[in-house]
Amino acid sequence: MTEHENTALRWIPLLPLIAAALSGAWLVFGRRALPRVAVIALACGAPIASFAIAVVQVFKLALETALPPDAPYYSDNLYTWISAGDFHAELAFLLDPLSAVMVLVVTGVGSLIHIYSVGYMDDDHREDRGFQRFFAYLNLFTFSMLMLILGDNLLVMFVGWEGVGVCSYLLIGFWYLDDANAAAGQKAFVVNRIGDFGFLLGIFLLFWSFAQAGLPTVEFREMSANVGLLAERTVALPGWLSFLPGFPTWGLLTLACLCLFVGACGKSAQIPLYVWLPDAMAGPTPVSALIHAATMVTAGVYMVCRMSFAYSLAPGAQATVAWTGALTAFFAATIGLAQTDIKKVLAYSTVSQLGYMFLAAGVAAYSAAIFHVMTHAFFKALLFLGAGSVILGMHHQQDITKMGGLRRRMPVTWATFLVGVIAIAGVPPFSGFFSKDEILLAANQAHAIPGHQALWAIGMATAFLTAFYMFRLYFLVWSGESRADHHTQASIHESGKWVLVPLCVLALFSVIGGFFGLPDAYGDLFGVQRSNSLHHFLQPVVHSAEHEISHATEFRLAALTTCVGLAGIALATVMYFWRRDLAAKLAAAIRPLYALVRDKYRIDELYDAAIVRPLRALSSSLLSRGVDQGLIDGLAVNGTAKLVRASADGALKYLQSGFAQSYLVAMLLGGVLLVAWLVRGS
Amino acid sequence: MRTALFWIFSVMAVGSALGVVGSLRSPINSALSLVLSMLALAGLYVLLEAQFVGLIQVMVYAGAIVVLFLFVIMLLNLRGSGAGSAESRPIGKAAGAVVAVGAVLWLVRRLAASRAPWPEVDPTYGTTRAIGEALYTDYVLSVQVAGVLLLAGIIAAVVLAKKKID
Amino acid sequence: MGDVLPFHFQVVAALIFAIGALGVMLRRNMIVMFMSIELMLNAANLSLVAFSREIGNDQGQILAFIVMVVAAVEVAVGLAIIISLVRNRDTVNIEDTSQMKW
Amino acid sequence: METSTVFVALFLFVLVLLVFSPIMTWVERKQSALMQNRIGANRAEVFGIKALGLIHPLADAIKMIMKEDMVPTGAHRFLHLVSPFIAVVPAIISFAVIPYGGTYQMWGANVSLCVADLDYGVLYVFAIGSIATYGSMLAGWAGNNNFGMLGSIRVSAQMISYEVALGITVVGLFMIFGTLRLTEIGVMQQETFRLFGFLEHLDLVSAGTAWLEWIRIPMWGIVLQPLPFFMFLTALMAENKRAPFDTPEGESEIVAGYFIEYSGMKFGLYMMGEWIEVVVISALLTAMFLGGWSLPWVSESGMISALTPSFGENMANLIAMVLAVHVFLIKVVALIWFQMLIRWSMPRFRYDQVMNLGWKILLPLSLANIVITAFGILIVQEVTR
Repeated sequence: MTEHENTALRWIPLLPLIAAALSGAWLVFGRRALPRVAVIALACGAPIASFAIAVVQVFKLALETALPPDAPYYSDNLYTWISAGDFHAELAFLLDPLSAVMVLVVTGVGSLIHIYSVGYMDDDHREDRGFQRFFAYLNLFTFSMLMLILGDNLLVMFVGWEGVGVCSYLLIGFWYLDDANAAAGQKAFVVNRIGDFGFLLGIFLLFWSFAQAGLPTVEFREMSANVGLLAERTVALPGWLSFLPGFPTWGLLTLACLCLFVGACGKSAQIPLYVWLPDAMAGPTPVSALIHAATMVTAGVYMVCRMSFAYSLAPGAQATVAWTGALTAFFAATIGLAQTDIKKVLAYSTVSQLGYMFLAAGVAAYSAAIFHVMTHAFFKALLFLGAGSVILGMHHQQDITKMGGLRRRMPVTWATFLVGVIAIAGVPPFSGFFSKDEILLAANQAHAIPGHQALWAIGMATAFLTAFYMFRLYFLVWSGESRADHHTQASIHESGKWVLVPLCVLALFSVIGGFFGLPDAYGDLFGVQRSNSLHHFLQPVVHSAEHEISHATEFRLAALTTCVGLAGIALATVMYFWRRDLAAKLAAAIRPLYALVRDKYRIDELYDAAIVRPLRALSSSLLSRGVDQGLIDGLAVNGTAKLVRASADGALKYLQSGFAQSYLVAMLLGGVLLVAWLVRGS
Repeated sequence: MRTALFWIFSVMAVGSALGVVGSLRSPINSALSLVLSMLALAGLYVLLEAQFVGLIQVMVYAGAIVVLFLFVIMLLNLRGSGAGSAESRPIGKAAGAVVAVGAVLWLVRRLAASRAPWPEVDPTYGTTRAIGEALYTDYVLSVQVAGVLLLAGIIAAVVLAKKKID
Repeated sequence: MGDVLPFHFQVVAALIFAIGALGVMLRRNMIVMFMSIELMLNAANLSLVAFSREIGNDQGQILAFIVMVVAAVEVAVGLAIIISLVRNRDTVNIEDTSQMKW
Repeated sequence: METSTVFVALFLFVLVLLVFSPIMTWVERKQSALMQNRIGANRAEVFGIKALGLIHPLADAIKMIMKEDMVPTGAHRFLHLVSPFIAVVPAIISFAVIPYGGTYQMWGANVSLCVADLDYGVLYVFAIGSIATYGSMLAGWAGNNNFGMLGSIRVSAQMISYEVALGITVVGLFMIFGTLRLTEIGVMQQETFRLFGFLEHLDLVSAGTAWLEWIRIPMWGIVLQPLPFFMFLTALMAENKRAPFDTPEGESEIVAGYFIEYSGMKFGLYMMGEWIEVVVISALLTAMFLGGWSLPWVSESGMISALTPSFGENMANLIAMVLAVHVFLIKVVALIWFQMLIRWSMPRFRYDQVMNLGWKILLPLSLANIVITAFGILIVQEVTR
């Protein structure tokens, strides 16, 4: 046990917390803002230091021979958080291969985005101490995210889970003076809460069932080792659910996993809870990059992988995850086709890519999912940061129809953005190609999932759409003539070093990131040692499904994927580079459909009409006026008062005469009766 | 001798108790009747071989408490209790009083059903030494609490009786 | 003690207690009521001391002693209250103080 | 208590009362005259015999008895009548517990020079003294006079206040002697202790060294508790309401205070009560602090056994008894003189000064004395163990 102890782990989340607490406390109690240098040092220093610690610890984890190779992990137990009977929840951190990858991504990409933010928030003077507040929130987010990842049980994870939700809310509504921003923050928070409710139910269900089996625990490693106890357990469904497949009984784990997946849907913006993510673009662009592209939204994927031991025993839940992911990927990609806001396009792209990840997790290709989380973190962060750089250069103009021809004005941003676009389009050998290819391969081979060929086909279609709309975005922004007004045109400029350095680093990783998970087929082809190292690294934890498949088939599928991607690029080139009028003509030709897509299928309106308005009506009529005012205020509160008053008016006030002697007589009589009762037998 | 003393003291105690309640002319008379009653009771205590309690009875009640009553009566210069003013709801009061007193007497009858004779007690019974030792060993907590109570009473009296708290 | 029995002491105590109770209930002068309360306390004390002698144990005397302390404190505080009441209301009639019900 | 004892005691009792209190008026006059450089009472004569003015008490008594007894309009007749007696009687019966001497065996009789040797002797004096308050209080009220009323209020407040200090000042003494019985206190005060005995207990001087035995101090209360002696005296004088504590009379402010409406022998009773109380105070202080009836360094039992061979047991006891009574009376007279000295030296305190002295000086000091005494007893017990 001792070789697993590692007290360095606690500092990974603690350092950002300390930084956040310091600047936050200064914000609350200090008379003026901290000096700019101090804010930068504190805010960037903490995640960089965490990253350094994480790198050292992950290398130790990977190379330490004292650890058992089949289950390497480090743990750091701070203290016992809850102790009730047999149940103990420790505030403990766990560094195993799964969390190691996530920690590196979060701290690494996070550090870069912190650095980028210094440049991005530089010209923000909307609020006196906004700079410091922003970084306090950002550090708090980093802390919460690290808690989520490193937590060694569901409860600690849940703390992080809620923490990132709060930080997301705070940062989306960072410019809260604008009502739309605040509303977007609230929307994100409320939709997340719906998911969190499911997540919480899942935790309860798991804990309850483990306690039933005689093992009250929420710790991942214990649950993983003993999940077999629950494999055969079922729950009976109530009669009105008879339309569900598998009625009348479901596997307990299926139910639990579905509950957990509801949480993942909320956090990772899957159908039907994806609606908050596009709105979340109201926050500052670094926030979109860090929270709503690279890290927080992948928490759902991480959680599903973390609970893979349960999902693997719940085929129904797996199929649900896979289908939800695939449908979300396709659905979001179609919306992305018609968006004109640069960040909205990227947002739908994010939703789509998250769908890919869930598709991977659903078909038990957990390492592929994590792989895609990683590469996606690189190129999507890159794209968002590039978009941020453009937005800075365009003076907060986000409409791509007002852009164009920026290539020469912002060369570095252009180059890195292009890398990102190619990577997400799945062109080999950029990182996105490898991860997407692995997911599609896994979907193709997932014979356990009903309709796995359909899943694969949807994935392929999405790959085509992705390539198309990303290059649409690219051409609209960077090529052709500038469509901006003259005033803006005159002052378009390249961003400063704070912005460009992170872009370059991320671009580099977007190119080479794929080689961490180079499939064995390519490894054998090029004679690379230790190919697919990420998969092998993760395998002890996530137990991905292994496919027996020939290298030839693998190459064939890869070629097909590449072709689909290239086709998308070609179509985009035709429509938005060579024959610019084609796009408009097409849009005019299918106007109703185009309008529907442009309006995001009016899903928000649907939700508004189907859920929000009925709920509001119910609240204002029944709950507010009926229950709160009528029942609670009227009956319980005022009713009690009225009852007291009425009884006092009717009878009691005559007792309360104010004549002490009447009281005394009553007192004496009472005493006499009492004594008489006491001596009654004697 | 003791029987005679018992009757003398009893009649005196009860009679002057009646005087306390019944002297309508002036509260001073009530107070003086109270003194007599207290002294008679002290005599009864001594008859019960509780000399110390008897002495304390004289010191505390006759010497301090009733003096305090008299002091207040004189300070407030109260003469007569206004016996002429109409009694409010006399029937209810009287009924309650009669019932209560009757109940008390009935209870006594119940309680005093056993007519036990006096037991022999050792010569130290009721002496200052015996009471003192009991008070400062077994009942020291009660003594402490009583002391705290007295302190609280002093403070309360000072605060209440002060004309203006400044 | 000849033909005087514990019972007789209890009867005396009960009589004094009853007289005190009557005083509290019937008299309207607060000071007299207060004195009646003292009578009741004393009756209780007599009862305690008599019982104490009847069982040959001086605990009853201790209790009586404590009752005296309580009575002393009660008188000090109660008379202070009456003094401030007279200062404010200029009355010692209990029925003039029915404002307390509010 | 044997009958012979009662007679002896009553004889002494009457002697003290009837002789002392008339003489007190003369003493007071003469001493004040002396202190104020006057001659004092010297006019009354019987058949030409003036006897230094000693006839004056007789003249005073006759005058008072002959005077008209007035009861003012609106007075409470009964209380007006009773009050002077309530004031005097407690003072007189206080003597019951004061021992004028020890117990002597003479001619087969056991003569105790204490009328009532009570277990709670001193408490009895306090209890009786607290009754005396009524005499003064009711007097002022019964006379239906506003000055009298003011005097009553003052007297009740003052007496209650000083009763508290009175009881607590002597607690230290009771702690040392371990009894409230005045005869026991008297016997204990005949003992002596070695002033430097502690040197032996601390091993500074070898045990049995002769000179340690020579230097002995009688265990009188005043030696053991010097400060409480004066505090007790102060409290007693305040209880007695004589100058400088005579604010309840306060001629210059409230005319004559509580006894303003009294004349004749009723007025005389108040005067008598005061004087008797002066004697009571002196006797009580003597019994508690000044060694009672014993001579210092002289053990009564030792003296009796020394005299028995020459005079026989009965005579030896008789001699010891007579000596004891005389010793006691001499001490009492000395204390009376001391009180007179104070009475005629000091101006009257203001009312607030009286209260301050009682509550803010005497009470805290006496409480502190209890603590100090307790520690002293513990130390002595520890050292002599």
